[in-house]
Amino acid sequence: MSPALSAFWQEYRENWIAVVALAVVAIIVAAALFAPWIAPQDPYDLANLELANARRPPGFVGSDGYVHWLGTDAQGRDLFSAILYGLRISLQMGIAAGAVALTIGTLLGVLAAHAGGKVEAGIMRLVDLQLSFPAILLALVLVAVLGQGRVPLIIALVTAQYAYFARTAYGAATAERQKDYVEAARATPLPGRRVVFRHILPNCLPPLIVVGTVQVANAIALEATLSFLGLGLPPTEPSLGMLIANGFQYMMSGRTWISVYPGIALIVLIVAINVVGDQLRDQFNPRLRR
Amino acid sequence: QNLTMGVIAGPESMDPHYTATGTHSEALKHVFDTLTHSGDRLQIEPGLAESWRIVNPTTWEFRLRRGVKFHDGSDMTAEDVASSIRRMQTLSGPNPTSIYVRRVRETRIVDPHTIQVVTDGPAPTLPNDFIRLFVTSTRATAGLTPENSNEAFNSGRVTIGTGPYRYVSWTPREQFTVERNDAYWGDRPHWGRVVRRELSNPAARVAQLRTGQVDMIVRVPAADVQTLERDRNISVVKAETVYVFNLALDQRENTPQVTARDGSRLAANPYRDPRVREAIDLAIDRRALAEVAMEGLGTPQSQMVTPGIFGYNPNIQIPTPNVARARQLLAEAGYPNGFRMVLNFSNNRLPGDAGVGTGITQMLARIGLEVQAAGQPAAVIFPARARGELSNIMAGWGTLTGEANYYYAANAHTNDREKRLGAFNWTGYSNPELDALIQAANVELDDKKREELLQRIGAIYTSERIAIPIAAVGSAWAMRRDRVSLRVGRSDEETYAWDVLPASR
Amino acid sequence: MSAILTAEHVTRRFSPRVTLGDRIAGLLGAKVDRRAVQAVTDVSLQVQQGETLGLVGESGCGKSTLGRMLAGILPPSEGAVRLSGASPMRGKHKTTTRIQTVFQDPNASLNPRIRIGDTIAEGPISHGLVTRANAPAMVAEWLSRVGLDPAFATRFPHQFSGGQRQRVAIARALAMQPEVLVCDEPVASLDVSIQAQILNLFLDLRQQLGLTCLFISHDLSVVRHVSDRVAVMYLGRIVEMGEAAKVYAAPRHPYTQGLLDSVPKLMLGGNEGLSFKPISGELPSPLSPPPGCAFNPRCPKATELCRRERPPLTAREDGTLVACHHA
Amino acid sequence: MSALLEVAQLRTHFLTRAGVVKAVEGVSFTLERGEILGLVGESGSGKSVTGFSLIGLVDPPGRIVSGSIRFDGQELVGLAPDRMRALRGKRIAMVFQDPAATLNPVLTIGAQMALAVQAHGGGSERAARDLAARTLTRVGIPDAAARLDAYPHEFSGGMRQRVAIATALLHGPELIIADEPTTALDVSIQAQILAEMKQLAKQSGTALIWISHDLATVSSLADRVLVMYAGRIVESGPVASVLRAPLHPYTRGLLDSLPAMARPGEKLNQIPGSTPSLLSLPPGCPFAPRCPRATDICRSDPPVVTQPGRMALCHHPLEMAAA
Amino acid sequence: MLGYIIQRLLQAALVMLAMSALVFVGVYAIGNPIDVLISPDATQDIREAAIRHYGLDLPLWQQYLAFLGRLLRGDLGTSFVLNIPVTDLVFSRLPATLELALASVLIGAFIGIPLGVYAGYRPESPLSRGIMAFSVLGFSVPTFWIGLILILTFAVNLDWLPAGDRGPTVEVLGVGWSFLTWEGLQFLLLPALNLSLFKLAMMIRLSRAGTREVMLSDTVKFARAAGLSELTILRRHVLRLISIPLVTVFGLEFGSTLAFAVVTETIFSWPGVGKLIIDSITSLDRPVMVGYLVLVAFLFVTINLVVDLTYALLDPRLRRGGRAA
Ligand SMILES: Nc1ncnc2c1ncn2[C@@H]1O[C@H](COP(=O)(O)OP(=O)(O)OP(=O)(O)O)[C@@H](O)[C@H]1O
Ligand SMILES: Nc1ncnc2c1ncn2[C@@H]1O[C@H](COP(=O)(O)OP(=O)(O)OP(=O)(O)O)[C@@H](O)[C@H]1O
Ligand SMILES: [Mg+2]
Ligand SMILES: [Mg+2]
Repeated sequence: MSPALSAFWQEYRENWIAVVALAVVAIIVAAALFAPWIAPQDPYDLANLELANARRPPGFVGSDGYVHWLGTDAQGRDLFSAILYGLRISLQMGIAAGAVALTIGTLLGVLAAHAGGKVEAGIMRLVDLQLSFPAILLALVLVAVLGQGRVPLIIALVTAQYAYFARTAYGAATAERQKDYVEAARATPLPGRRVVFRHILPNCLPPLIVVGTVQVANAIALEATLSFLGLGLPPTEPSLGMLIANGFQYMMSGRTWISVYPGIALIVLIVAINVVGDQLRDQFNPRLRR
Repeated sequence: QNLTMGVIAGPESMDPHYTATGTHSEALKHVFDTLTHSGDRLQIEPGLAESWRIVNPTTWEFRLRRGVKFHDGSDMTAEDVASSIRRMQTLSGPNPTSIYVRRVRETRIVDPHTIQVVTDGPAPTLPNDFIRLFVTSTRATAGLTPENSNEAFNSGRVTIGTGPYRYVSWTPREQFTVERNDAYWGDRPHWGRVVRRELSNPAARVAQLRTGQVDMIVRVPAADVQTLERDRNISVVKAETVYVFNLALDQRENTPQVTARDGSRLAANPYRDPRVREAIDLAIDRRALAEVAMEGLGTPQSQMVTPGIFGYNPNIQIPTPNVARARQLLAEAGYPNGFRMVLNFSNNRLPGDAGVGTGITQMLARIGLEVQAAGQPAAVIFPARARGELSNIMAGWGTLTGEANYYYAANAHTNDREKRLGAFNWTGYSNPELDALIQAANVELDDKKREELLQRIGAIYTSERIAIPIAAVGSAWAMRRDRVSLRVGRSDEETYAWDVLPASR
Repeated sequence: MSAILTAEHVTRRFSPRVTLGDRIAGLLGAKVDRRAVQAVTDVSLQVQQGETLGLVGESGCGKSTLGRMLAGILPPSEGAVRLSGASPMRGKHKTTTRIQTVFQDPNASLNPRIRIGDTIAEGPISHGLVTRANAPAMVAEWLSRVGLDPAFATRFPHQFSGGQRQRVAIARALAMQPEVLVCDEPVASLDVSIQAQILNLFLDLRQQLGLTCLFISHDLSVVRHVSDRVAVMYLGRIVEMGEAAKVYAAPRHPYTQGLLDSVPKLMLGGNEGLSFKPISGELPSPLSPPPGCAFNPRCPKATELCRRERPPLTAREDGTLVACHHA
Repeated sequence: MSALLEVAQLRTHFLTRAGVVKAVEGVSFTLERGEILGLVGESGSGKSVTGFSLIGLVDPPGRIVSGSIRFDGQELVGLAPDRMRALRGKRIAMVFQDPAATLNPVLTIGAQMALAVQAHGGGSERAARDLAARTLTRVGIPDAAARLDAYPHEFSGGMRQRVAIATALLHGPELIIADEPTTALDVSIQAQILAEMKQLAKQSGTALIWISHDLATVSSLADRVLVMYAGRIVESGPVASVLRAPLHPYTRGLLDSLPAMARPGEKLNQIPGSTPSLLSLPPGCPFAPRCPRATDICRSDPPVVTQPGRMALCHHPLEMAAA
Repeated sequence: MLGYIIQRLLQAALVMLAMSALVFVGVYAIGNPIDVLISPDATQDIREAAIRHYGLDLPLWQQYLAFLGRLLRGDLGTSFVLNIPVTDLVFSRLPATLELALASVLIGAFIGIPLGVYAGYRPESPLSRGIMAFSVLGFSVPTFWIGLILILTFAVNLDWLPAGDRGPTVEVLGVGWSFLTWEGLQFLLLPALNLSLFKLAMMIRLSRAGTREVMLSDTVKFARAAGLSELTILRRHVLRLISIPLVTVFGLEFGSTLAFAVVTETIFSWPGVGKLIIDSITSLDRPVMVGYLVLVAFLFVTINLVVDLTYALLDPRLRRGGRAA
């Protein structure tokens, strides 16, 4: 570990809540990665599911002999397994959408800041429009147009989110652009591409990383909301949001576990990611350094 | 006394002739009366027409009830019926009510209380169609054009019917309020004022019933039926409806959403092989779907019409699921390893559709098919079906006229625009023998013979597995026990204020 | 002696962006502020081979803007800049490498995420002045020439003090093998002790490499120390230009006089009375410079003529150029 | 009469992640009423921290570790926060370096000054604004009453610094700490403000601590000067004698670095090296590594004060030149 | 200033144009609304007649041009499903949504800002940590989920508040408002709370971050040096300074509030535009979808404009055109 990184970690370690959150994220990511080995049941193997086991309360012993510690859902899926696999999908969607949005948004923002003039005005108006326009409506229309599935969903999430990155990148890049080192690079002169990618871009990353963590969490939550509105992934490969949405209809009738456990998993995940993001934000903020 | 109902939707206008949507006519039946009525089990009963008869193969004669008055005090006469038919023929909406008078060629007023309807051929089901022939006042609607009539109705100015209630107010997608018409010709309804509140979200309906904001709700979500039944303050009425979940399979040469397991194209559309269709049928455990996926609010079915419907064939058996046999059939058909398919179903159209869809997905997986479930909103899936982009669809169908040919003529007949038949047959299924039977039933005026024809059609339909019927959808109403009770749950799910009684103490 | 760098009547305006909306509002009769900042107005000068021209003036008078135009970073609105007879830019982009710049703030002018060795090598590699393989050797040489340990090449800027960073910035500029060096207040943010080190380094290198320099500063004593000639700017124009010794010894323009008088002198004999005399008033806004001589509102010698007519920059008998009616 | 301010062995440290930054390490001095004291030194030598320590506004990771600050006989170290607050602005005032950052950009000048007036129970809004206007006039802002409704951005840098100075003068404090108030300004404006400050201090008998790194400024303004290096006062005395004949090699070095002290184009007498990190000072004299006169003792033992009256913290002070 | 406003309005027009084109193409791609709406016993002729009647058989660009033509005359078209002009439909429901959104934003501001300022002022105190933990929760939990929990707890189980619907309204200026009566307020409370949780979290975080930065600034230091009390500094200096970023985000967030109202309105049967748009999406009621989105785009642009003007009001540095006095 480089000294800078280790100093960073020293500082991070001082906030025990953030450490716990990081551990939680790590555990969840590990659990999601290794879901096929941890989960007692493969919830995607449809042939494996027994409708007769549907909606059983926690602790129920299924016909196939295993104990459903968190109960089963409306398809007879073991909820614990379903949550593990759901986390996997939610994380996948969140990270994929976050990464694509980060790339697109950063490029746009930096391009706008670098190019200036009409390009800048055009891109930033688009971004403003997008920011002011409700993400969820946009996602709604998009999913409806593009149909169901991971790719359309990611496209919708990216469309809903890239603007945040673009704005952040733009802000950071305009700040960087004015710094002397950029002018120095231009004065050398270095080619424009090099100025952007070697000089401006790396210096815009810290705020983008922070926005990135928060946006991954947001993407996961947005995906859950879309699922709730019936526009999520196929029901046989449920994300956490889908599990919650599916269980939602049983809340009134007291079979709350179907929705509550995935809900708790979702909240823990998002809260943990946000706490980590908060800590990073504080650490990246030079004004709060000591 | 007031009654507040939590309903799903409707009306969509104050003009009864604007749209043929079910909830729309359900709501407006309070204000406007229809020529014929349909009973709890969709049997045809007299309405504004006291009686009717066939004058000749293309002419029906309806005798109108005497002394019926519009809310403005004027008499209802044959002229009003004739002008209503004219309105229905000319008005156009997204779902035009002209479908109910499509057979009508002309009307002849015999006397103020007798009207003859000449059809474009023998039309045995005309009285069924007239269940939704709302009678508006000629005088009030005089001078209205298609452009301004909606506004006139929505303002209440011409919202004048002969129904048991009068119009009071309507806010679109919010609530519709009517008050009792004391001059109604039939039984005097109990409630002085009825408010229909639109609560499209099921959880919201249940919550508002539990807090007492509404007296009763319709279409209780299956998930909540048991809980509400256990609630001492609430009583629940259940009924079987005419909606049947079914799985329709594409019969065209090439079908878009089916491939081999490795994703390569198949030589032929497997659904065209009767063995594949049988295998799919045998894979489906209807009982489990009805009991678990539909939480008991369903009854296994193996024909497209429910027992109360004219043309129901009592001899058709419900198959017993048999996974081994299904796998064998698939192997015989040349798919020992199954194939890959998408299973499409609606996920917001009818209660339980998503559950049944995913349930079937599981069952098909068990016979070795690789199935990807695609539950989508009706707004997405139905247009896709109409464009022919689907290989199958699991959705509900309701024979709302109470007569089986309503279904077969539109879905089982070859799509033939000349004959105006098979408009909804998107699978490309075509069977000349069946077509002949359907055409015959369409013009057979003798009920006995027609029923026989329909039963034969039903038998062929089921054995051909043009679509695989799965279960009839049940419906439930829930109400505050201390305030109201429901006489009976109708099989078309329509809920009228006059069927709701004050709680018996 | 020949002029290596010349500016011919260069002017630089910064105009506010006028949007379509503004134009429509203008048509509707609304007042739209379209005044441009005249940062530099009609400046002509020549820098001779091997000499150092100092540029002084108050903040905002256009020193940096002029410097950037001369360095080929900023295109002039009017007039032309020539480096050995050719324009240093094509369109809006600098093309020449023969003129390099050292900036004011060494904290800001080095990219915090790039090792200083790479910072120095980047330009020469990019312009083929050195091969990638030879770059480390070149970096090491330049580091030692500016008085830094060549082993520092792999460090990041934050691991250096301000003075060391400015040395790196100088090494970066010189590694491009320029003929002309533009120094925009290179010591303004440094402590006196460090400033002395950098000035010494600058004097050494200038001599060793035979550099031609444009040295910008608001610190009169620093400019005096390094320059052969000085140009005094006021509100975008040069008001006096000539040999440093002459200008400092006998300033002609009242502004130059006032400027020199307002600097506190080191008083070694106790502080009876003030060692300086402030110029009254403040710098006018470059958005609306006063008519006539721009200095007239603050000038003790101003007359009606000064308020009416702008004095041209004319040569005096000893070769000094002065723009004043009364000097 | 005792001195207005007596600072003894003041130590202010910052407990940072990297370690303890001993920004002020054993500073002692006294200040008479009406006296102008110059505090000079290179960047990071602890001048500002000393100033903030006096007024009790050291930023969080920092705190006064030990020592005493007696203001008019009252001990300020450890004083209750609200009593300290009552002193600030009223009897001790402070002016900062960057006038653009000190004023609140979204409040009018009048509102900000009125808040400062009312912070010490200053009666009605009207009275507060009157006082503000009068004080602004004193610092040379023409048409002050009308300009109370202006926002800071409508003022030039020099005007803004005048507003800050006026705010400090509102209650007629006995001590003003001015932390490089002219560094951010142009020479011509700096000269105006310097002249005015000197005049105001003399007129009202206010004591002034003038923090600066510019020896020339201090030489023409201050009565006495303190030279700081690495958190310590290395030399002090009347300004004329200190500058004419410095005792400490550091002071000498600073003077010799000035271009004004050399002939144009000649090499300057630079001090080698750079200021040490306050995190890990060498044992002995902190200036030793850069000092031309350093001997072994300088590198091992901390220096002690030599020559009281004209004090210098040095093992080998320069000879007092014949004066 | 005028030029600025005109520029913004031009942009607004562009935005609305883009929006409508997008939605038009989008809805066109989903499919023919008649296929969703029509009764299954319709014949081919009737289906085609209906399609023709709505001009749905024309090429997309012709339909779009016709729409634009109507738009220029201020006509957003008529709902397929309800046969009511879209403008009437939207405007009759907009007040409900605006009231809800505004209520939630106000709750967010009035509770969130003080909490956030406190948390920023004393970042290390346990209470501040608690506030921040809460804000992360508010950030993370999906709206629909909280909505149902609120209903279950406060309406169904405790029976304190109604489970949904808007309740009685009082007509002022021809529009019904809930907040004017006690009963109306009871109906408003839960949905507004539901919708505000996100804002609340946002406000807390923003004001905390802002306060932390401002507290370290020279401005605050100078105010302290002038002897101002901490409370005065917080109230007069800090609040004013942080209000500038707050207002921006406030405006942006007001947009997303309107959007998330879709979810809240669905759950609480709140008769606002959100429910309208969901209904129209499920029935592919294109005129309503397009009209709504165009109106919403307009609304957003207006809000943003207002925000920018407020911004200029709060930050004197941004005021252009000089001061009158
Ligand atoms: N990019 C720009 N856009 C608009 N105005 C500018 C720009 N750059 C400089 N100016 C204006 O031009 C004028 C001259 O600026 P310049 O930076 O050249 O002054 P300077 O003499 O270098 O001042 P300083 O000593 O503060 O560096 C100033 O009024 C400044 O506000
Ligand atoms: N908030 C802080 N946290 C950590 N260290 C600090 C802080 N403030 C000041 N210091 C350290 O205290 C030392 C003295 O700083 P101070 O600001 O007093 O220097 P100065 O003499 O005023 O310098 P300048 O001329 O640059 O203003 C420096 O080394 C600085 O790094
Ligand atoms: Mg400059
Ligand atoms: Mg300082």
